[in-house]
Amino acid sequence: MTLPASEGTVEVLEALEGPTSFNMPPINPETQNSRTRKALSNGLLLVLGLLFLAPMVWLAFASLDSQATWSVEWPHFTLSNFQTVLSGTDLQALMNSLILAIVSTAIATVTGTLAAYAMSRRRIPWKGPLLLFVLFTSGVPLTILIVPLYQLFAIYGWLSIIPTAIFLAVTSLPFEIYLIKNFIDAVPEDLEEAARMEKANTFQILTRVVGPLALPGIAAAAIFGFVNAWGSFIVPLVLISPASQQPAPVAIYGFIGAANVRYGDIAAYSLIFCVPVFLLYAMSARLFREGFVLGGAVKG
Amino acid sequence: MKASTLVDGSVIDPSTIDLWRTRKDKERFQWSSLALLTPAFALLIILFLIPVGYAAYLGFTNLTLVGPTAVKWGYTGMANLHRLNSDTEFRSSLVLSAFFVVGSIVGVLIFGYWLASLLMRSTPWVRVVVGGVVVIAWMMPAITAGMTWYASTTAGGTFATLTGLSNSDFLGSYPLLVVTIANIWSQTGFAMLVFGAALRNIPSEILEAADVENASRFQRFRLIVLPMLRPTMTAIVLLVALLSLANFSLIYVMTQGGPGNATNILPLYSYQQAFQFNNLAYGALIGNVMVVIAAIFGVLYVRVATRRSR
Amino acid sequence: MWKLFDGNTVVSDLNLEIKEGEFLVLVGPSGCGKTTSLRMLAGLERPSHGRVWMGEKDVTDVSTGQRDVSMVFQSYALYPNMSVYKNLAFGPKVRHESKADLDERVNKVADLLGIKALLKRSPSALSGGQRQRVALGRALIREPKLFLMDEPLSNLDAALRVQMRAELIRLHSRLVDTTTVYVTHDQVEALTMGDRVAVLKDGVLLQVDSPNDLYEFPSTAFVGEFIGSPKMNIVPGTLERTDGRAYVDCLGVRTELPTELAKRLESDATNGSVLVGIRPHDLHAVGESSDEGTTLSGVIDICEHTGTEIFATINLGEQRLIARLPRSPMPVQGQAIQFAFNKGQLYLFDVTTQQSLLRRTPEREKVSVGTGATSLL
Amino acid sequence: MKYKGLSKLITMGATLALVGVTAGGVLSANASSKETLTVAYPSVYAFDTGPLATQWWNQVKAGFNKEYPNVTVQYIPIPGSYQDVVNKLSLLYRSSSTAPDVAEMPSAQIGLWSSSDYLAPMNKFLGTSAWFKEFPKVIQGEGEFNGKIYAVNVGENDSALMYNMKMFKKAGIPVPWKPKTWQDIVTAAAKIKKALPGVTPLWLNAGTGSGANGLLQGINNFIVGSSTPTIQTSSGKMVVSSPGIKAALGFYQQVYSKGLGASETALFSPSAVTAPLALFQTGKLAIAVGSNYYGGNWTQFISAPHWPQAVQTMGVANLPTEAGGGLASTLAGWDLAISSHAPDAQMAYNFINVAQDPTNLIDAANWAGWVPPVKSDWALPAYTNFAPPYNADFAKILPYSTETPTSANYSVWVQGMGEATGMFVQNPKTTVSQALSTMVNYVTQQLGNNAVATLK
Repeated sequence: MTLPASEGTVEVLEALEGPTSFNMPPINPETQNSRTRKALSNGLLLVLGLLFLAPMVWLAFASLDSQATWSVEWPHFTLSNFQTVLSGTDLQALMNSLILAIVSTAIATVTGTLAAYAMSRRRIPWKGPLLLFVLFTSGVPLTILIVPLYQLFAIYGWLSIIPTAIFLAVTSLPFEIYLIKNFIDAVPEDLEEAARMEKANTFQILTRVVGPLALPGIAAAAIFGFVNAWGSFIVPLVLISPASQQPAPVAIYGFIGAANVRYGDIAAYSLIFCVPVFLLYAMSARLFREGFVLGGAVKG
Repeated sequence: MKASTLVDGSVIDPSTIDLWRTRKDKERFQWSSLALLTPAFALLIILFLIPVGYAAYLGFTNLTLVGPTAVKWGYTGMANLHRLNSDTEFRSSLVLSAFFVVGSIVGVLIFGYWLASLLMRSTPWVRVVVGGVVVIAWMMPAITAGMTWYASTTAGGTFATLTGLSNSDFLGSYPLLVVTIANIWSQTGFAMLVFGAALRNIPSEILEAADVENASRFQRFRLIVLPMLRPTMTAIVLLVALLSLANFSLIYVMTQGGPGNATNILPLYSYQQAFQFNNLAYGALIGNVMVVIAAIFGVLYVRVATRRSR
Repeated sequence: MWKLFDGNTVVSDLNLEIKEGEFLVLVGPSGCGKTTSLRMLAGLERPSHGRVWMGEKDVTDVSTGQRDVSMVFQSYALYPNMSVYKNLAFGPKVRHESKADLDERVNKVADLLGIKALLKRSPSALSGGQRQRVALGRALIREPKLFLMDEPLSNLDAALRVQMRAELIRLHSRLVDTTTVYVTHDQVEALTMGDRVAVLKDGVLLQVDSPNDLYEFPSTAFVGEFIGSPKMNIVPGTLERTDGRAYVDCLGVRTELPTELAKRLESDATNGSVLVGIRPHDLHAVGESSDEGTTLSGVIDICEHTGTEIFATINLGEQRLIARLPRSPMPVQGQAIQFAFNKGQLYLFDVTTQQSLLRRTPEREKVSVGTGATSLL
Repeated sequence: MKYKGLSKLITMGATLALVGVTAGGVLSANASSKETLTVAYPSVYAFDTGPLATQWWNQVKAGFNKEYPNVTVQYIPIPGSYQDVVNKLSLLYRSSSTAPDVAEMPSAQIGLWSSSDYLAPMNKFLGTSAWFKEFPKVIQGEGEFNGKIYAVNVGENDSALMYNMKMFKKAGIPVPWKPKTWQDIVTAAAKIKKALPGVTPLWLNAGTGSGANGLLQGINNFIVGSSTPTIQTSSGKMVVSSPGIKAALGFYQQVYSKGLGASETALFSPSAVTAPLALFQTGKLAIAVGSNYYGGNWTQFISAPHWPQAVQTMGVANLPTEAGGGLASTLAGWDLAISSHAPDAQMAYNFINVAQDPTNLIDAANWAGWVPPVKSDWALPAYTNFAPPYNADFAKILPYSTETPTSANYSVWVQGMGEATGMFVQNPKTTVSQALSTMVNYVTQQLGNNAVATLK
């Protein structure tokens, strides 16, 4: 079967360059009309923002409540929830999550960048079908893979944190390849040719020219990979044997005992759990805002 | 006369070309490409393709998680397919999935576009704060998002309190709607960012040109903005569809597919069959169906995409 | 040398010898394959047929990095993530050349191009001309044997372009051993800069000559039209040769060609239809020249003022001609005018092949064109 | 078949690989000629809290190593909730290389795992065991399949009515409360509703959210007390309809149509089963079909939540049977079993033997909220004084309890029954026949006609 032109696919996916430009420049010069429109936009936005914020209220309240329940109540103020979850095995679980997410992100981003570069720049037979295959794999539900994976992992004695991190890397790989490819596509080929004329090898081109220029895309892909690994629950639960290597999402289940549910701890832990992800975003936000640093590469 | 052929330029005697064994000169395949692709594809094949293939095979066996057929299992042909064909629970699960996926797509598109277009003409601090909140919602791990939404939508939860109906249990009364909204909530941030980038790429002159022609706001949106956003929308639709179709964690945390089977969309039904009812094979078959649906979605998507580029 | 893209010939049968140390300009309208030819020289693209030689060496299969070639891209292709200094030092660094004198080399090149003050800036903070210089510097620091430039001035404004043109010529004259191949679509640039100019059209090399010969002896009607501004008027005519004499009938006038010109007629230039080329500079209002018998009359349609001269489009029945007119009396639109052409300065081309029907003056050697050439590049 | 041979080969290779990979522990153990015993247990689910689980298992390990110093016990704690524990254990058993020598498992899974040949029979060891003889018949039979015993219990849960005596007095119901029939329960709840508005009269688990536990501490108690107490026939068919099931659904219909039950939110939450603990303490609940662990959880030791006034407030009443006067309760617990792949079954049994030590057993009962399976422990102060009077009360019920079915099909039955009972909560106007047909249709659909039975 000849799959229809991948060209279209690629073009459409170029729209995924989204995160490059979190900066939205002001449109028109200020006019009376645009000022009222701005006020209206601001108002509407704040309302929408509140709606998006509303579900998070429980997290904040319950985490500070010594008698937290599912319902939102003004908290009986305490910090003990945070103290509890930031000690012992729960802290260890957070560390495990970090290891899991960092290893997974590193593997997915590095291998994804290499593959994306080849997909973007090189002549590869069946490139279109290959790209489509990569895309479809991202739609496979992980739950059906549990048994085959467990067998595979058990056979080779991989039931521990690092092999699991590698598997999680694979789950985010398809999307990462796509995202990074679209960014590399946008780097002018001239730059690479100039480097090639200078005798630069592929590795040098990747690390010094294409890599730095596609960095916003690579960062966006890395964040995707990080969130994917950081939040996964079933995969580590099934694939990691030693309890001491279990990550934070599994630890959250520790707060739901047979007899009681520690809502306050859950909320506090969930809040802490969101911090690294948010920090990562905040750190790379500048990168996104700068967008492509291609200014100066071309034209006068 | 050679000279004249040359001057004529465009006309080249085909026989001469054949003599020189002309080929379309494509860039040649470089072996280093293989080195670049190998790490990613080796991982994909070993850890993804092989398990997926194995799972696909399992769909046609009688393997169970426990019990005698957990050990002595084998190929059972079309038996599971026959069962699937008459499984009303599966059918209702398909319908639930369709509602969940379509609802999520519509919601994400509307809110994503709305937010992105509002953000473009708002003051910086509002942009940072509201954009930040929406992005945090997007980045929140499913398990946390699920718990947050569970807490917010049960009786006594944030929404019940906000609406003054503190005893109403939105999640219990409209479970499918609530999990769909939760899913929209957790995916809008992505769409907002992508739409933002696309909107920024629409040259303002085009909009101004429309202004000059005195187009109404709606006309402007329908005739100018919408067609230009079509590729962006196609991309968002595909990704939201794929991510929603395979969404397990959020609903599992919120309702575990309940109450009853009210939110038992395909990934949950697959899990329920495989792990709660121990029917690994049947669960795998449902997973196969999902892969097929994802593939159909993908092909349709490529169709749309290529039609556009023509 | 052939280059095919999906079955469309971009460059065909390009046979060109470039001499060491010369400044060769490839010129032609856009899409004529000049950039592709340059990229094949650079090794960025592979010819589908034919070989590329550098000196005694066949470099067809030598990768671009190994060719000792530098190139200035039309877009400049400056690395936006690096400062000017780093852009200049990039090549030596990736080639692991000695670091000891790197600083010195960068400074020397920067000095040469007058960009020393910009070394710490990022490309995005530079003006077009400055970027152009950095791109030049980056190519220069390699001290290449072959220097390739792909329309480097096309992104600059008019004034800057003239200035940079002069600078490039000066630079080339200082780099004695370096061969430069320069691509442009601007014939003025080609004529002012090139030691030799090669004209391409639709992937075919039409003529390689010194700028002067190119102007004087265009080998085809196209070259005649393309070189020179405003372009040559081409009108249909008839050639009549009787015992050593030749007559041309065009624009309703029958003229006998001067002997000098008639002698140059190719042997296969037979009686019948021809294309007659008249440069605007050879058309003038009557009274301006002593030439006789070629007086024509027409109506001035449009006047283009270039400052020193006026070029007028003259309607002559169905024909429109461009002529150079004196500033006084100031021609005006709608004015009837009597004018004439220098019959000694006519160009004659074959109607079907478009080839020139005139031989060069004997003292000049004919530069071969087409497959007949012996030396390969 | 071809692939079987292949998989065997792979498994063999895998075992070799595993030996290599898990080098750390295994090799060093071999070097000093030490034996390793792997033991899997739920790290947060079975015990009241995670730390208590750790403490108890370390205590067992210490006791075991005192007797067998040359054996290294390697624990495999399994996190997550009931379903996660069962799934993970199933997966561990799937591969002989990862199957734990000893595992703690819910009693409902024993039949499934023994029928998969995952478990080793223990009969040859139990002959000499003093404690096993002390097990009530019903508990001895819990681990028995095809005449062989595959698992031994370490703690049981049973059910009874818990009620707030103070509220009963306010509502004018004599205390101690001794309901004779199901109707008595409805009557008492109705009185509470009238006298104490704002208080939930009766907690009766319903819906699918709380899974098998919700039935165990819900409708199953009524089915086993009915005229047709069978849930699974001797031939293994699931009973989808019977006079007993109809009667039990009728009881649900009464409770929820009269508004005597708890709210949908509370009942459908994943933590519904344990919700009464806090509701009783905060005075928002009058009666619950509850379990033996309530008392222990209110102690200061467990504090889930700590409720010192529980003893003065909460009473226990037996669940009556349908016919009246009798005593009905379901039974489910946690058991220890030996893997059929265990290289040294004797040593695995030795470990279980240490775990069955009275001190360990009573500590487990207290910390996990169980009734110890050994009759002689029931009167020991260490047990009764932990949560008086509840521990003693629930121990008395144990011999009369009925065990939960254990088969793969039971989980489907649970889902169907959960849906049926949930219907009354979602729509109080639901009729018994509507709920029953939901149940019948769902279970029949899932299992096929041959696997279900209707009793007349």
